[in-house]
Amino acid sequence: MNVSGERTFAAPRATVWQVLNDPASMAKTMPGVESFDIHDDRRWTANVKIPLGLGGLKMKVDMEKIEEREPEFAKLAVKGNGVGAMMNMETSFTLSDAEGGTAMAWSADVKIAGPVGSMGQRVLQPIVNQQVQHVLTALDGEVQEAMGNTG
Amino acid sequence: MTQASETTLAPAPVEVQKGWAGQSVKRKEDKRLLQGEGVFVDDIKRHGMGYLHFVRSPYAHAHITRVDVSAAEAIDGVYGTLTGEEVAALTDPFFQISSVPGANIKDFSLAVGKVRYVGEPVVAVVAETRELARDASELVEVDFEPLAAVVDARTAQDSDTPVLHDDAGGNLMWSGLYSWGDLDAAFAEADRVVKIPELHFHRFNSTPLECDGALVEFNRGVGQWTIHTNNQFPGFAAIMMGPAMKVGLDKLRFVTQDIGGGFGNKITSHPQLVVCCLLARKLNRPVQWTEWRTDFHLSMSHGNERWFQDTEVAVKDDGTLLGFRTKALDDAGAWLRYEPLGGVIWAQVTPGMYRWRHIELDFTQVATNKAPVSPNRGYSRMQHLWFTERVIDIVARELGLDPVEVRKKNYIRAEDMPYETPNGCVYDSGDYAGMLDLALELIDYGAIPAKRAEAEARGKRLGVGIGSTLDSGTNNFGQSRLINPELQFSGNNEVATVKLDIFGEIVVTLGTTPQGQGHETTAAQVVADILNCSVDDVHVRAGHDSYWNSHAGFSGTYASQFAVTGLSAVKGATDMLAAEIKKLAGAVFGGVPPEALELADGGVRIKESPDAFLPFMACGAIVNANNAGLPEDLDVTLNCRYVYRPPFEVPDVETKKGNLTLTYATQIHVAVVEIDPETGAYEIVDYAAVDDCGKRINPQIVEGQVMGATAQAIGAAIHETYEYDEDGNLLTPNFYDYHVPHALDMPPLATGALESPSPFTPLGTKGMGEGGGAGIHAVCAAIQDATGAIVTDSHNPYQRVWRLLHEAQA
Amino acid sequence: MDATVTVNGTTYERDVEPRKLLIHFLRDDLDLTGSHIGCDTGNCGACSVILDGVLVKSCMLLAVQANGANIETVEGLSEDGELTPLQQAFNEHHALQCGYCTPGMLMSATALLRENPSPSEDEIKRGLQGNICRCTGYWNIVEAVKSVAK
Amino acid sequence: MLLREVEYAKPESVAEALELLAANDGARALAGGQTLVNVMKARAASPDMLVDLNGLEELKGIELAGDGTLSIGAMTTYSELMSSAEAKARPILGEVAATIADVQVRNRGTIGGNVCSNDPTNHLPPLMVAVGARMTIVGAGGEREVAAEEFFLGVYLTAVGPGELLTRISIPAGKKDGFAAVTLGAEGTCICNAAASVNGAVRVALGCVDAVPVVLTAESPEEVADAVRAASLMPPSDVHASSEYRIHLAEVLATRAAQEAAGR
Repeated sequence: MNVSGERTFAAPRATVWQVLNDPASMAKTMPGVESFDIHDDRRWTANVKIPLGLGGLKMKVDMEKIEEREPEFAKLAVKGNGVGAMMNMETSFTLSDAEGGTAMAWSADVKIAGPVGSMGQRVLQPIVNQQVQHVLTALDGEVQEAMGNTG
Repeated sequence: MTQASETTLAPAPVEVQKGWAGQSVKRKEDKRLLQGEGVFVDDIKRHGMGYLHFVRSPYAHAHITRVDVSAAEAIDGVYGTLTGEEVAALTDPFFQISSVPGANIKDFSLAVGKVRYVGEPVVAVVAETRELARDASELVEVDFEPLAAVVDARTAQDSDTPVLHDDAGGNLMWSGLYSWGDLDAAFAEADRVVKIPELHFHRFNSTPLECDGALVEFNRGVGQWTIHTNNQFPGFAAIMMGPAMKVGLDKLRFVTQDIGGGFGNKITSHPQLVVCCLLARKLNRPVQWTEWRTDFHLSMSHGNERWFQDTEVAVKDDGTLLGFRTKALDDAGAWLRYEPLGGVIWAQVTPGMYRWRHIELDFTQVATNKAPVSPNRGYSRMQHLWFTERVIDIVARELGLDPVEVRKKNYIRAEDMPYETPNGCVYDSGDYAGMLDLALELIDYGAIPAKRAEAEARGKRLGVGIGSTLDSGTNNFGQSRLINPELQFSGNNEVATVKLDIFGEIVVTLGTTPQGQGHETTAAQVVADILNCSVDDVHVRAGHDSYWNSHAGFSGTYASQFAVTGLSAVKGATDMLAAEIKKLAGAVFGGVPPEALELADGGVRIKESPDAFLPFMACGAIVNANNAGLPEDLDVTLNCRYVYRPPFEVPDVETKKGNLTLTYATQIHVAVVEIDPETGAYEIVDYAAVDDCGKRINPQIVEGQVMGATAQAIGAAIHETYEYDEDGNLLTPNFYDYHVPHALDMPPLATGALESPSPFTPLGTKGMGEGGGAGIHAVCAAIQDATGAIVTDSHNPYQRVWRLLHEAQA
Repeated sequence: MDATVTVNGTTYERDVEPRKLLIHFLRDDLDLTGSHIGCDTGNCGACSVILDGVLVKSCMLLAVQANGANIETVEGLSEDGELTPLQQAFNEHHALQCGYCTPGMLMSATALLRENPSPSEDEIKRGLQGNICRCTGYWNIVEAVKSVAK
Repeated sequence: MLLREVEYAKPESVAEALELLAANDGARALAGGQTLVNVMKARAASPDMLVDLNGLEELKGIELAGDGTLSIGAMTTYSELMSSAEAKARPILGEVAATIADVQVRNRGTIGGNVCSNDPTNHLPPLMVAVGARMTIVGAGGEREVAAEEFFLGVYLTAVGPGELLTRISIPAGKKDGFAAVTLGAEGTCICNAAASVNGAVRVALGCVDAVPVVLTAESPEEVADAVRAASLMPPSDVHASSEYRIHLAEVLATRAAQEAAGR
């Protein structure tokens, strides 16, 4: 499943880049995050309980930055391991200066396996989109917060 | 007390009196099934049994790097586990039917080192309760290294495509070129060569309502497994399991009673049965396994998905068909469990129902990261017959002729029967043109133009289509040698025993595993006719039990053969019993020859003086409990076992010619569809089905088979499909998206029948039950008629029909 | 948790885990194996029973939800082996083959006929829409129910 | 088929139900169970506790007010809606309920359960939006009313927050409604569906094309197709329909639903 989009942040590129590369703030953008530990600036793990409306989906998410061109491009490999579902995702984002802040073009190739797949694509795709929206909204928050700190 | 006398050659057959055969006797099986007192495998309970749950692969193709069951086994109430590693140590790979390269794959009952389709069993966990077994399975840790998945047979052999089985050196499993007649002469003589680039028969399966299951007990003292199961071909399962488990086949006692539908899908559960056996022995407790619907869809018995590429048809302008050449590419899924037999079984109906004599088919079977294929209703013949019917309709469209006329011009004629096909099969009897006329009459074919106009007025596109199909029954397993010349299988057989008990009760045991075909009833009808008694006096034991010793290598219920092999075995055993009863009575009455005696009113009497009468009860009592004074040489046990063997030869491996099936039932269906052109949604508004199944022992049961197969075909044509995404995830893993039609989906149905007895079988019967594929052919033809576009896929959901409409308009 | 359930006139009292589905409770705990399981998504209807007079699929109910309820299953239709007219009609019309869907079909048809003693063919099909059969193609089942309609 | 361990409680009142839901954020309300139990069977997502709303009479009943407004209890089953005389005041409700799944599901499945689970292929979410329904939600903070188009937030996600319950759905008077769908088999699961209501202008709600119903308005049924195209939908694609085909179906079905509504 390929998902992509653009998003503009009312913040300078450096701030957006700093948030995107800070494992602590990135971990907080994960839906239903319960705990996380940072191995180094390229790898960290989050334990999440993704709120699926009818119940939580527990998952251990390992993130690893596999490519980087500061401050414009980064690519991450995300491996989610849970009993309800396994996720293998590769996502990348490109930052560029835009009127009023920074424009981020992102894309993600999401592979879902396991029991949740048996619920049917028509439910699965919207659920994935919802989680992506959650991350983007949370990212907005993190960026604003980062703005607040430096302001 | 008595040793069954066994002979394989029946005495002179007794003339079957007109009586029970041919009547729609009400089924004996119904009383228990209607009161919820049937015994299906998940109903069986044993003290201390453990429930088995499989840990299944979430990936379509991946190396297994680590398996850790310690967390699962630590749970209180978990009895134990079984891993691929243990299986590889305890058992040998399953015997492979294929020749090289398929012969080289190593198939164990759990994944060893690598997983090859989503849902493949990796670890088995046994626990005290069903729920706990699943909880514990979630604690089994398995690490995978995902690999790219192979999901399209057409690219399976490309150089950059991953290889499933390194032992086979590639994804090619089996290939064979079949060529009969003189292709060059046919194409030279042709007015025109019709080219069809690609046709696709889609992947689906018959989806019996009951999934697989077993309850296995191990008797440690005698090393004997009792396998309560719903496997429908115990003969085949034993041949696979014995060598793998390195035990004699007699150590594997198969017991079935009621089976919730099979349709071929319950032939290849031997891997799961081996896991149950190993765990029953390891844990020294009964092991119960029930497969749930999603597990079944992910892992079991998919139908053969087959592409027909670069087809060329040699035709005359008047519609006469001379011959065709095509390349068949078959997708076997991840393992060869009954395959590549599909690579030859289609050859039972090579020309379909037509008289063309020059045919070439280049067959290739490849492995992909999908669930393994197993026989499905119409196994491999449905795919080929769909192909021949598509060719007829496409040729008719190209020549601007009426599909009815092209069929009638090329059908094999009644007067040609028995008809030998280009590859040496013999169609025994049938009147195809006569059946088509009856079907057209039932659908009121003449009124179609008016109905088309009336539908147009309502904004609907009407289409009518014909689907003619053969139901080849009673395999000659010698055809397996065309797949692998070294195989030592040929012919076919089935066994029955009939005995008179001490009090004269008539008890029949069969070697078959009925799943709804009413064997207890039809067998009783045959016995009652020969013993001239009532069907109510005949007790046929339910199901199969290898301890009854009434089974042989090919015992089971599959491939449309009961009416021939099963009933012929029953007839043979009953003829023997009748002869023995007369021999006994002759001795008791004092030197009365058999011809002077007759069976009637539940006993045997002298024709000329009927009051000299010996009831069956007396016969049973004499032989079993009161046999002093009988003549020394009186060889009578009243417990007769007969093995029926159909008259077959071993096919010629070089020319690939030979008689591969004994009988050919026929079905011709006509479907009328109405399409909503704006959405592509359509429904079948009228349907006719005409069948010719030879002598019908129980007409109502025969018609029930025709209806059931028709409903399955309609489901496959419109809704049922197994499709995978590029990562090898099944997109229709359960009844959410795999829509099985229900009562409201069924069209009105008109049925008709002819009865052309088979000259090759003792009772004139023909194996039948799998010919329903005609529904797929008819719906495809009707959609082509309604849209005007060429239909190239056997599955036509609304979306595809919408596209066909727009293609036709563009 | 406590589950006191009357099934076909007999009252059973059992302690059950909340997660146990009613169909497993009937089949495993009470050994009433007449009702069957044919799917895992609530589509096939082989598990249909009548709960307090209402036709339901027992695979989508927890056993604890049936506490205090009165359940009718296929085993309770006939009195000591005497088939009901509906069961007799199924036998007459060859409305069953493997028999796996039959218990569910009988309960749905029974509920339909109680509510509407003379249903039309379309009403019969709608009454059976929640019951999947893979052997008969439904034609004989509809005929059997039609023959019992007043 | 075999659920995860879960706690179960059967409150005697709505108040008690709210307490149970508030006390445990892993608790979920169990209405008819015709969706929730199946999701739990797949073990894709499982609540920690089920709060069974069956038996709460406060959540039952269908009342027809003088001005024609219908007030329907969240625990009303589809069967009860189909046979309710009051509900005939807005005929589309019973007509659509009659096409949902089968008899067994309609006997247990509830209106509240349907809208709260908000499976993208359900019939009621688009219908509630088209007819302008309003949802009454009760929680620790008291009672509030939410319009249908603000009620649906995502798959299995609605305005009903943790510790809250949907108690009633009120539907304004009206007759000029329509519903059209292309389904898997006769009256099966929807591949695409659309509801419409005419009250001067045409109000359409599309189902199956997004996680939540997509609302459109047009002057007349003839302009509905343009409105759908203008909405630049990005529906999911699955084995039954590609995105492109679903968009086309949405145009056709929205127009048909609008025409049916206008024709009443």
